[in-house]
Amino acid sequence: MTMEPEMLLDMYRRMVTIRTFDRRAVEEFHAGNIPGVVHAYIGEEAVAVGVCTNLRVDDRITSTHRGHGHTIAKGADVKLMMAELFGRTTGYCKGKGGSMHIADFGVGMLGANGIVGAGLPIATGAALAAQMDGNAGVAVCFFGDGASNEGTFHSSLNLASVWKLPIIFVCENNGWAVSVPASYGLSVDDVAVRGTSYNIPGVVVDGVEVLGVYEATREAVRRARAGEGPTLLEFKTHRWRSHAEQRGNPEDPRPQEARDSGPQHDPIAEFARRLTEQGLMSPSLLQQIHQEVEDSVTEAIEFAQSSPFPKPEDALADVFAP
Amino acid sequence: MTMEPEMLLDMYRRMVTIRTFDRRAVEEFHAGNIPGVVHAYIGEEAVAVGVCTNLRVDDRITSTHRGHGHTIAKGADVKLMMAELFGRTTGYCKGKGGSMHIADFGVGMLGANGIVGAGLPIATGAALAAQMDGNAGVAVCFFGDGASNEGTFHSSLNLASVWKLPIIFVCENNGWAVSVPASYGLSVDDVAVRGTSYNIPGVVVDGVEVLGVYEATREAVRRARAGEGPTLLEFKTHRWRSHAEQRGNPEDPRPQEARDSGPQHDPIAEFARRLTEQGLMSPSLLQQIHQEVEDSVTEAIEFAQSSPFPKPEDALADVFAP
Amino acid sequence: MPEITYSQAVMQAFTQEMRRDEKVFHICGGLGPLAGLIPEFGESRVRVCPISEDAYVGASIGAAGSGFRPIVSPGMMTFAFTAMDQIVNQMAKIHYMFGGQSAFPIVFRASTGGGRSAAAQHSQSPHPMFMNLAGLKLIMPSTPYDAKGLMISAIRDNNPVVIFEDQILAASQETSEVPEGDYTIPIGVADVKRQGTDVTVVAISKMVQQALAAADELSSQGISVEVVDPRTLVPMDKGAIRSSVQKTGRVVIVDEACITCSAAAEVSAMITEDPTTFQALKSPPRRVCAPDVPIPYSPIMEQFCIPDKNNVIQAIREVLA
Amino acid sequence: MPEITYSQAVMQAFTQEMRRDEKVFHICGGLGPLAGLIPEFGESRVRVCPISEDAYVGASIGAAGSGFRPIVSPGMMTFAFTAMDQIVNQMAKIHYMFGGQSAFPIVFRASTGGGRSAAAQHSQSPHPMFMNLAGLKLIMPSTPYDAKGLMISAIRDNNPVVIFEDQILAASQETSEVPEGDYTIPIGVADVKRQGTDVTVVAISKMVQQALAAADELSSQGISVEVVDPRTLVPMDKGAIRSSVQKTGRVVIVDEACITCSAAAEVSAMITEDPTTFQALKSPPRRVCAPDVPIPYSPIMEQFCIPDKNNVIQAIREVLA
Ligand SMILES: Cc1ncc(C[n+]2csc(CCOP(=O)(O)OP(=O)(O)O)c2C)c(N)n1
Ligand SMILES: Cc1ncc(C[n+]2csc(CCOP(=O)(O)OP(=O)(O)O)c2C)c(N)n1
Ligand SMILES: [Mg+2]
Ligand SMILES: [Mg+2]
Repeated sequence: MTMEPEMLLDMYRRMVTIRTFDRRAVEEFHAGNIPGVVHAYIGEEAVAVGVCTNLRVDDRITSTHRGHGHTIAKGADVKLMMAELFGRTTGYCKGKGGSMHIADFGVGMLGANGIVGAGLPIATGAALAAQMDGNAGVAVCFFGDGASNEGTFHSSLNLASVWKLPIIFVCENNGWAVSVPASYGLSVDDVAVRGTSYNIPGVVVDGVEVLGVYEATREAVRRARAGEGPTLLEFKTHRWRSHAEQRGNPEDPRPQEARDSGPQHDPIAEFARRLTEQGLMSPSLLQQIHQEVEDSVTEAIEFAQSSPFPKPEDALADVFAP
Repeated sequence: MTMEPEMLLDMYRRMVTIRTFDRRAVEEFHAGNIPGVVHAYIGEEAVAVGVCTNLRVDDRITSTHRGHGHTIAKGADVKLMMAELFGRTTGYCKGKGGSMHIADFGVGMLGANGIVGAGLPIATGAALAAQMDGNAGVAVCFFGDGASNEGTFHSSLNLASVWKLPIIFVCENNGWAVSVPASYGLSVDDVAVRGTSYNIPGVVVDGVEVLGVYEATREAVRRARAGEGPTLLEFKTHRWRSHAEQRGNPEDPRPQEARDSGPQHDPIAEFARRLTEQGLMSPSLLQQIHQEVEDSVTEAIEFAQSSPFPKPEDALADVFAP
Repeated sequence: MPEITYSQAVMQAFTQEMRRDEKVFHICGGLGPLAGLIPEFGESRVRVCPISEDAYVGASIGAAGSGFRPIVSPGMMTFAFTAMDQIVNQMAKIHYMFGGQSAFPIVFRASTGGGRSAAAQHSQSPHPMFMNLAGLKLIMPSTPYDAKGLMISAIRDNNPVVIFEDQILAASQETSEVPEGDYTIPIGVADVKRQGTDVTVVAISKMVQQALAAADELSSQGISVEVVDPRTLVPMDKGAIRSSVQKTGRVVIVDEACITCSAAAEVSAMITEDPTTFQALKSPPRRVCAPDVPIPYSPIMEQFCIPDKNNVIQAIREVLA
Repeated sequence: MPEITYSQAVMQAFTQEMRRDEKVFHICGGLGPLAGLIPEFGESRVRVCPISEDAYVGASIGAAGSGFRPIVSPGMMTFAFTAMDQIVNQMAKIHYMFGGQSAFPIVFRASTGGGRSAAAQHSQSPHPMFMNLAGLKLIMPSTPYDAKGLMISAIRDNNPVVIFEDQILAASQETSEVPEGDYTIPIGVADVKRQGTDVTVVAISKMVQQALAAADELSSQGISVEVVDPRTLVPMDKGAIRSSVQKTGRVVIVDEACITCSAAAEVSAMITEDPTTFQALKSPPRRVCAPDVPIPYSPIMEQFCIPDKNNVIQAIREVLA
C-alpha cells in the first residue's frame, strides 16, 4: 500500500500534537491551572493516530479516562479541549466535564469516560446505529488492558458478534492498570486471544509503529464496512508517565524497569526516522512541524486562560435537554 | 476406573429423586399448592448427580433459578425443600425464599439464585475460602448457557484463574435461555472454548450420560484439589419442560423439534439401561427404587402440607443476623 | 371509547410512535408482548438480546447519542441491576457531563413491585433509588390511560426517561377507557384521581387502587378522601400535592417501597418544608410503605409487607384522630 | 491521647482486628494505604483484584458465607456500580432469603462525596440509594475517632455493613485524638457533636464540619446551635434526633446528597411523622442538600452544589425567622 506523503506528514503532526498537548497539560496541571485529574497519553500516540486515520468524520469512537489522544486523533480542536481542562465556559463541555469527560459529537467523539470498561457498551450502540443507518459507518472502542477484565468487555463483544456489528474493539495494552501489572490482572498473555470467545478475529500488533497500527486497523475497518462484523485489535504500547498526575508530582510507583521502558519506545522518534528514510522528512521540516504544533498548543492555553469561568448557578443548566 | 455398585445405584436413586421431586412439584404448582414460580430440572438430572457425586459434604456449590436438582444432588432433604416450596415455616428458608432461593448451608449448598449469572462471583468466593482454609476443598458453580453471556461469567473466570482457585465452572448448556436459542445468544458453538480467554481448560461433555459427567468432573475436581486451578466444563443437556411453570400451564413456546428432543434424551432411562447391562439393575430393583423415591416425595408433600404457615409478622425477622 | 388493558395501552403507544418516527426502536431482554410489533416493524426494530443487560442498556445510550430513539426493556428492573453502572454513571450523567452537546432520547422501561410470591429479588420497588439519581426522569403510571399518554410523552422526550410498570398492573386483565388516537400526558403533572376535603392521600402506581378503595369505603362513613397520583416522580408536581394538602390539612402517603428513603419520605419532606403547607397541616404526615425488609416469598408474609386498603384506612383514621 | 488522621484511624482498626481474628481479610481494587498491612499479614490476607468489581464484591459474599470475614474495598463507590447486582440482589438479601441460615459478615467500604473537581462520576453521594435498600447497615463516620470505633464494630458485626468514607475526610491530613487501644462505637447510635438550645442541625459525614463551623459563627451572635451527627444512617438513631428537635423546636438537615430522596428527606419525614416531635416544631424542617444535578467539574460550579457553612447559616436564619 502506498500512502500519500501529506497524509503521512499529517499523521506525524497529529502524533506531535497529542504529545505536546499532554506535555503542556501536565505542566499546567502542576502549575495549578488545571483542577481535578489528568491522565497523560504520552507514549501511546501511535495507537490513536494509526487507528483514527482510517476513520471518516461520521464514524464514531468512545474513549477512556486517558482520552486526550483519541480526541485529538479524531479531529477535535485543542483550544476547546484545553479550555475544558481549565474549566471554562468555552470548553467542549462548558467546564462541566473536564479531562475525564471530553467529548466532541461533531467529529464523532462520543466521550472520554471515568469508568473503566464503560465505553464498550456505548460504542456497541454507536455501531448498532451505524448498521441501522446503512451508510457503511463504523464505531471504534478504545479501552485498556485493565478494562478487558471487566464484565462489559465480555457482554459487549458477544453482543457485537451476535449482531455482526461494524465495530473495532481497540485494546491499548500498556501493561499496567494503575500499579497492577497486566501480567497479574490478566489471566492470559494477550487480550487478543479473547476474540476466540466471540468468534471474532483477534490480532496482536506493535503499538509503537504507527504504520503497523494503521495497517491492522485498515483491515478491521474494511471488514466492518463490508458487513463482516467486529474485530478485536490489541496494540502493545507503553505508558511513560504515572497513571495519573497528582499534586506534588510524586514518583511513578511502578518499578524502575517499567518507568524506563517507556521512553525506550518512542512512537514519534520512530516515525520520524522512517519518514526521513523515505525522504519525506528533513530536519528543518521536522523542526517546523514541532514549532507549529507548540505554537498552536500555546495558543490553546492562552485561549483557555483568557476564557471566562462559569457562573456558580450555571451548574443548574444542562441536566435535561429541551 | 471401577465404581462401587452401591455408589452407582445411589447415583441412579438421586437422579430418580430429582425427576420425581420436580414432577410432583410441577403437579403441586398447577394444583395451586405452590405459589410463585417453579423451574423444572427434568431432563438434566445426569449433570447435577454426575458432578456432585465427586464432592465432599464440605465442598460448596452455587446454583441457579433451576436449582432443585443441584440441591438434591448435594444432599439436601426433600422434605425441607418441599416445605419451602409450599411456603411453610418448616422449609429450608422458613418460607422466605421459595423455589428460586433454596439453600442448605449444612450440606454446602450456598443457594439457588433468581439472577442469571449471579452465582459465579459467589462461587468464586467460596473457592477462595476453600483455598484459604487449605483443606483441599473445592467449589462448584452451576450456570446455564444463557448465563455465559453475562459479564460475571467473564470477570469470575478471570479472577478464579488469576488466583488459581479450586473451582469447577459447570455450564449446563440446554440450548435455550427461556425462548431464545443458544444458537442466537451465544456467539460461539461451545461455551467451553471460552476457557481459552482465562487460560483454563474447557471441556465439552455429553450431559445425558451420567458416568461421562462423573468422569469429566472427577478430573476437574482432582485438578482443583491438587491446586492446579479452575476448569470450565460444558455439559450438553436438554430441558424437557417450559422455561418455567405458568398458571394455566400454557404450551412451551419453543418450536416442536425442541419440545420433542427432550424426552428423546433421557438420562435416567439411559443409565438404567447401562446398569442393567452391567447386571446391577433388575426390573424388580428398578421398580423398588422408583417406588421408594415416589413414597419419599409423597411423604415430603404431606410434611409440607401439614406444616404451619408463617405468621404475617414473621416477615420482620431475619433481616439481620444477631 | 374502547376499553383496553394496561399492557395493551403501552403497546398502542409503541405501535403509534414507531409508525410516527422510524428512529424509534426496541432493545429487549425478552420479547413478550413486543413480539406483536415484529410483523409490522421487523426484527431490526425489535431486537432481542443475549442475557447481558450491561451491554444492551449501554448500547441504547450509544444508539441514542447516534441519532436513534431506543426503548430498552430488560423485563424486570431487578435484572437490570447488572447494568446499574450504565444507568447511574452513563445514562443519567452523559448529557450533563458533556455540557449538553447531544440529546439522549431513551426510554428505559422495566417492571417493579411485588404481590406475586416472587421473593426478594423479583418483588422490589427500587424507584426511590432512581429519584435520588439526578439526570433521569421517572414515571410510574397507575392506569391504562396514563400509561399510554405518558409513554408517548416519554418516547418523544429528548432525555432518558425511566418508566416503571408495576408487574401486577402490567399483567392485569382489567380494562378501562383509552382513546385510540395519539395523545400525550405531560411529564411532571400529577392527577387528582378522586376529589375530597378531609384528607389527602398521595398514592403511587399500584397503590392508587388501594387508596381509591379506601376512599370508597370511608366515604360511606362520611369521610371525604382526596386521592392524588403524582404519576411522575421526577420531576414531581409539588404544586398539585401541596395545594391539595393545604386544602385538607391532612396527608397520608402510600408507597410500596421500603419506608426508609422511600418516595413517601420525599413527598413528606417536600410537603413540610413549604411554610404555607406546613402551617396548614392539622396532623403529622403519615407514611404507609413496606417495612425495611427484602420482600418474602410466602404469600402471608408478603401481603403483610405490601400496603393495602386496610393499611390506608387505618392511617387515614390516625391522621383524622 | 495520640492524634491521628481519619485514614490512619481506619488503618488502626484494620490492623487490630486482623490480629484479633485471622478470618478477617481484605479484597480490594487497589492497595493504597492497605499496602501497609502486607508486611505483617501477607498478600493472602490483603488481596488486590483485576478490575472486576462484580466478581470480587460477589466473591466477598461467597467467602463470608464460607466462614470468613472479608473487608471489600473497591476504592470509590462510583466504581462499584458495576457490582450493584451483587450488592442489591445478593449481599442485601442473602441472609433473609435463606431464612437466616448463615451469617454474612462483610464490610463494604468505599469513598463518596465531592469537592475535588473530579466531575459527575467521581463526586457522588449515593448513600440514600443504600438507605432504601433493606438488608444493609450503613455508616458514614465524620471524625477519626468515630471512623475507628465504628469500623471495629462493623468488622465484628455478623452482617453486611456498608461504610462510606468521604473522600475529603479520607485524604485529610488533619489529626485528632484517637485511643490507641481497641474500642467500639455501637452501630445505630447518634452523637451530639455540639450542645445547643435554639436549633438542631442534623449533619451527615463531611457536613458535620460545616455545621460546627456555622454553629461557631452563630454563637458569637447569640444563637445556640445543637449539632447532631447520626453517624449511622441504617439503623438510624431516631430517638436521639427527635429528642434534640423536641428540645429546640427547629431543625436544619445538612446532607451532601442530591436533595430528592436524600438522607435529609428521610430524617425530615422521620421527624415530622412522630406526633410529639411534630407538635414541638416551631417552624418547617429545612433541608440543605446538593441540587438535583450531576456534580460538575469546574470548581466554581462544584462549590455551588456542595453545601457549606454559609448555606447552613442561611438555613438556620430562615428557620429562626
Ligand atoms: C469500574 C472502575 N473500576 C476502577 C476504576 C479506577 N481506575 C481508573 S483507571 C484504572 C486503570 C485502568 O487500566 P487500563 O484499562 O489498562 O487503562 P490505562 O490506565 O492503562 O490506560 C482504574 C483501576 C474506575 N475508574 N472504574
Ligand atoms: C440478570 C438476569 N437477566 C434476566 C433474567 C430473566 N431470566 C431468568 S432465567 C433466564 C434464562 C436463563 O437461561 P440459562 O442461563 O441458559 O439457564 P436455563 O434456564 O436454560 O437453565 C432469564 C433470561 C434474570 N433472572 N436475571
Ligand atoms: Mg493499561
Ligand atoms: Mg439454558
